Amino acid sequence: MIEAARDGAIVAFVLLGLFFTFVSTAGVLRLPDIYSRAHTASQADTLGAGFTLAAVALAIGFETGSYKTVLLLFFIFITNPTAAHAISRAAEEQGIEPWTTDDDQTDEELYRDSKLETDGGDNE
Amino acid sequence: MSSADSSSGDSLGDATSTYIESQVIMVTVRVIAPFSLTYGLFLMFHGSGSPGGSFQGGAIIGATVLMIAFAFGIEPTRDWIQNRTLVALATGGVTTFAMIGLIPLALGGNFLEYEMYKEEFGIKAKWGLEAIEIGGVAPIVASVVVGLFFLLAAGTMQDSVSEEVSGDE
Amino acid sequence: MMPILFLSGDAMTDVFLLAAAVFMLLATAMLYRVIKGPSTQDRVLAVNVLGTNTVVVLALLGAGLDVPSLLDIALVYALLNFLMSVAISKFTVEQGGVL
Amino acid sequence: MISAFEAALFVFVLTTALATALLRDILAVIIVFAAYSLGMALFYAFLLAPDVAMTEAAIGAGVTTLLLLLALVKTSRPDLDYWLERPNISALVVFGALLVVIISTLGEFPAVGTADAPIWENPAVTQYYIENAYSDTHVTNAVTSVLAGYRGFDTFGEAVVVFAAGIATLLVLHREVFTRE
Amino acid sequence: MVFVRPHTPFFNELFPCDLHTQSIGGGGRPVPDNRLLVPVAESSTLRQTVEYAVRTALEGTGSGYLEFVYVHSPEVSDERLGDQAEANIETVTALLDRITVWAEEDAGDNSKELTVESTHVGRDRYLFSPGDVGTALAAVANRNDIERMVLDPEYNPGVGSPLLRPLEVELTRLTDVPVEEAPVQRQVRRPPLLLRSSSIQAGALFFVSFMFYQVLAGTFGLFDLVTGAISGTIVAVSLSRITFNHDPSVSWIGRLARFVVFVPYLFWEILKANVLVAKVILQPGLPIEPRLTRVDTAVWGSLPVTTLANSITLTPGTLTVRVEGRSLMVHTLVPGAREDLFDGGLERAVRFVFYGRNAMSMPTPRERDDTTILQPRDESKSLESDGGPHSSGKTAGESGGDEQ
Repeated sequence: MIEAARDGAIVAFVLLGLFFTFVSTAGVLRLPDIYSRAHTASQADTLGAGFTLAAVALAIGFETGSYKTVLLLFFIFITNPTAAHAISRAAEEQGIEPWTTDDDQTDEELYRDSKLETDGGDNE
Repeated sequence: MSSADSSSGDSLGDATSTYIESQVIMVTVRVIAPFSLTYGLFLMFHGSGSPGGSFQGGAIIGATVLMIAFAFGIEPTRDWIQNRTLVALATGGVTTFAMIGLIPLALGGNFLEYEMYKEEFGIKAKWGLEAIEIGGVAPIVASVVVGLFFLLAAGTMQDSVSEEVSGDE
Repeated sequence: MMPILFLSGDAMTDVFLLAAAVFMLLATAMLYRVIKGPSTQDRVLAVNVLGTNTVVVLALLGAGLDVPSLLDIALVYALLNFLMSVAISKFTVEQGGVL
Repeated sequence: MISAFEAALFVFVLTTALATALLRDILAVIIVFAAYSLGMALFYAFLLAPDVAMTEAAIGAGVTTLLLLLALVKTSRPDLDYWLERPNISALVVFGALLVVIISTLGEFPAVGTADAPIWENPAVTQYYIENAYSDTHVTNAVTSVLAGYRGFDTFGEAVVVFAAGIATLLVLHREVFTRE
Repeated sequence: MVFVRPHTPFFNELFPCDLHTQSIGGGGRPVPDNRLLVPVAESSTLRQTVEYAVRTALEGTGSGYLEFVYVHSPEVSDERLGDQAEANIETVTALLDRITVWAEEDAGDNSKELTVESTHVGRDRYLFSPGDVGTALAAVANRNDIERMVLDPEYNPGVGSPLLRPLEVELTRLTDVPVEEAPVQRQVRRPPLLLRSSSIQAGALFFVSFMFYQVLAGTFGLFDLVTGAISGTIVAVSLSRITFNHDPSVSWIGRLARFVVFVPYLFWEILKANVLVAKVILQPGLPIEPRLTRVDTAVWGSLPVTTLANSITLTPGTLTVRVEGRSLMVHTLVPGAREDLFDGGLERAVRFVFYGRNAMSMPTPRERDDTTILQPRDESKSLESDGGPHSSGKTAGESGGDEQ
C-alpha cells in the first residue's frame, strides 16, 4: 500500500518535473528576446529540477543518499538565478534592447542593432 | 556624472570596470566557494572509496579558485595565490609522488611497491595509495589549472602584467 | 548493462529512464537555441538550462540504474554550472562586448 | 537494441559535435562544446563509468570553457560573414570514406556489457583486478587501485606529463607576456 | 529610520554630509595652498597615514587644510533598522575626534597653520561599490576645493572586497584631484584577499565545511572525521575572509531560523508564479507584455539585496537584470508578475528574514513610490533627464567598459 502510494508520488513528481522543464524549453524556444527567455530558463527549469529531484529522493530512499538531492536542489536554487542574472546583465551591458509589445523588431534585429552600436564604437 | 564618464574614462575604463562586480555574483560565489572547495577536498580524500578521486578533486579545487577570480577580480586573486605557491604545489606534488615511489626502491623493492611500507614501517598499502592521490596528483592538477588560468588571463588586463612578473621572482 | 528498449521489467526503472529520455529530447530541442543564438547570451542561457537538465538526468539515471553515486557527479554540475555564465558576463562587461 | 534514453542522448551528442565542427563563430563553438561535454558526461554515467563522468564534469563544467574563453579573449574572432564553415570538398570525400570504413566495422563490436565480449574470453588481467584489487590494496574503488596501484608507474608518468605540460605552457606564455610588454 | 527617499536629482545634493568642523587655529586665513582630503576608516596604518597627511599639508608655504572623511559602509547601514545607529555615530565621531587629536599632535608647533575638518558621509544612503564611494568622496572634494587626496593603503570602508585600486581609479576618473597613497610602513603586506580572518569567522566556516563533509561522506567514521577536520581547516583558513565580511553574530541564528520560515513561502510563491507563467507560455498567442522596471528596495547590505534579487529572479515573471546598491532593475514578463513585484511581498519577506518581524510593516514599494517602469523607451528618456544617478541604467564604470 505504502509502496504503491510512494510509486504514485514518484510518477506524479516526475511528470510535474517534466511538465515544468517542458515549459522552460518551450519558453526558451518561443519567447522573443533574451530577457524573457532568461525568465523561463531560470525559473520553470529550477522548479522542474526541484520536482524531479524530489521524485529521485523518494525513489532511492534515505540511506542511499537521498539527502544529496536536497543539496543538489539547494545549490541549483542558489546558482541558477545568479546565472540568469549574470547573463541578462551581460546582455544589457552589450546594449541589447528588451523587446516590448510595441516593438515590431525580431530578436535578431535587436541583436544586430546592438552589434552595430558596438562595432561603431570600435571603429572610432 | 555622465560628462565625467565620457571625458576621462578611456584609458582607465578597462581597469575600472574590472572591479565593478555585480554583488549578486559576488555573494553567490561567497556562498558557493566553501562548498565547492570542501567537495573538491572530499573527492581528493575519498578517491579510494567513491567515484572521482584526486584528479577530479584537484580540478574542482582549481575551479573554485577560478570562481573566486571571476567574482573578486583576477588581479586580487593573483595577489592572493602567488605564482610561487602554484609552482611549489606542482613541484611538491611530483616530488611527493616520486618519493613515495622511490622509497620502496631504496628498500630493495620495486617502484611504488606499497608492500614494502608494510614490511618496513607497518604502514598499510592503502595509505601509500592514498598518499599518492592526496599528496601527488591533486596538487599537480589544481595548481596547473590555476596557473594556466592566471597566465592566460594575464594579457587580458593591461596593467596586470608588470606586477605579475615582478611577483614571480 | 541490459539493453533497455522500453520496458526492463521493473516499472520504476522504466519511469526514470523514460523520463531521462524525455529530458534528453527536450535538451536536444534546446540545442536550437544553443546553435542558432542569435546572441551569445542566448547560447549561454540555453547551455545553462542544459546544465540544470544534466543534473536532473544524472539524478534520474542514478535512481533508474540504481547507482546512487551518480548523484556525486550531479553535485559537481550543480556547483560549477554557473561558472560559464559568470565568465561570459564578466568578459562582456569588462571588455565592452568583445565576446 | 538501444534504449530510448541512449537514442536521445546520441542525437544530442551528435548534434553538438557537428555544430562544434561546423559553426563559424568561435565563441559559439566554445559554448556548444560545453553542451557537448554535458552530453558526454551523461554517456559515461549511463555506461556506468562514474569516474570518467566525474572527470568530464569537473573539467568540462569548470575549466575547459573558461580556459578556451580566455584564449579567445587573447586572440581574435574571425569575421562572421557566414554562419557555418564552408566545407572543403576533398576533405569531405576523405571524411566520407573514413566514415564508411568505421561504420562498416561497427557491426563487429560486441554490445556494451555482454558476456561474450572478447575481453572476457581472455580474462586473465581483468579478472585478476576484479578478484584481487581489494585484497591487494584494501581500496574499494577498483579504478583507483588500478590507477595508483597496479599501474602506478603509468600514473606517475601521466602526472609528470601534466606537470611538464603545465610548466612548459607557463614558461612559454610567460615569455610571450614578457616580451610583449 | 530612512525608508522613503524620492530621487534627488542633482549631483551635489546627493551627498550632503553631516559636517562637524574642528578648527585648530587658522582663523581668517587666506586660501591655503595645501588642501588635502583623507578618507579614513579603522585600519592598522591609519595613524601613519594621518601623520603623512599632516606633513604633506604643512609642506611648502601657506597654511594647510585637512579634511578627514569617514564613509559609512553598507553593512553598517544594515543597522539603521535597529538601535545601533546612534551607537555607530558615536563610534564614528570618536574615531574622527581621535584623528583630529592625532593631527593636532603631529602638527605640533605648526598647528596654527593647519585647519582640520572631519566629516562623515553615506549614513543615510547605501554606498556599495567603489564607484559609489568614489562619487561621495569626489562630491566632498569638489565642495571644499580639495587639491589632493591621500589614501590609506589599508583603507577599506567595508564595501566588499578589493577596494583600494578601483577606488583610486574611480577617483581619478571622477575628479581632477590627484590621488596618492600614503607611504606607510606595514608590518606584513597583505594582499586584498588575504586579510586576517577572525577566529569566529574561521570557526563558523570550519563548522559549515565540516558538516557538509560529513553529510557527503554519510558515515561518521574515524577517517571521515579526521579528513573532514583537515578539509574544514583548509577551507576555514583560505576562505573565511571571502565568505564573511563581518563576524557572524548571535543575530545570525535568528536570521537562519527566519530563513527556514522564508523558504516554504518562497517555494509557494515560485509555484504560484510558475503556473501563471506556464499558462502564458503555452498559449499559442504568447500574450506577454515585457517591461523593464526599476524598484528601489528597502533592504540594505549585500547579502539581503542578493537574497532579494535571487528570490525575484526565481519567481517567474520577474528577472533581476541589474543591481546597483539597493536599486534593482527588474525585467517583468507579464503584468500580473509586475503587480506582485510592486506589492513587495518578497521584499517584505526578505526584510523579515534579515531584520525581524518589526521590519515587515514598512510600506510597499508602490506606496513608497520607489517603482518605475522604464519602458516604452520614450518614457525612459524623460526619466533619464530628471532621474537620479542610476536612471540611465549604467553606472559610470560599466559604461566606461562599453566605450572600448
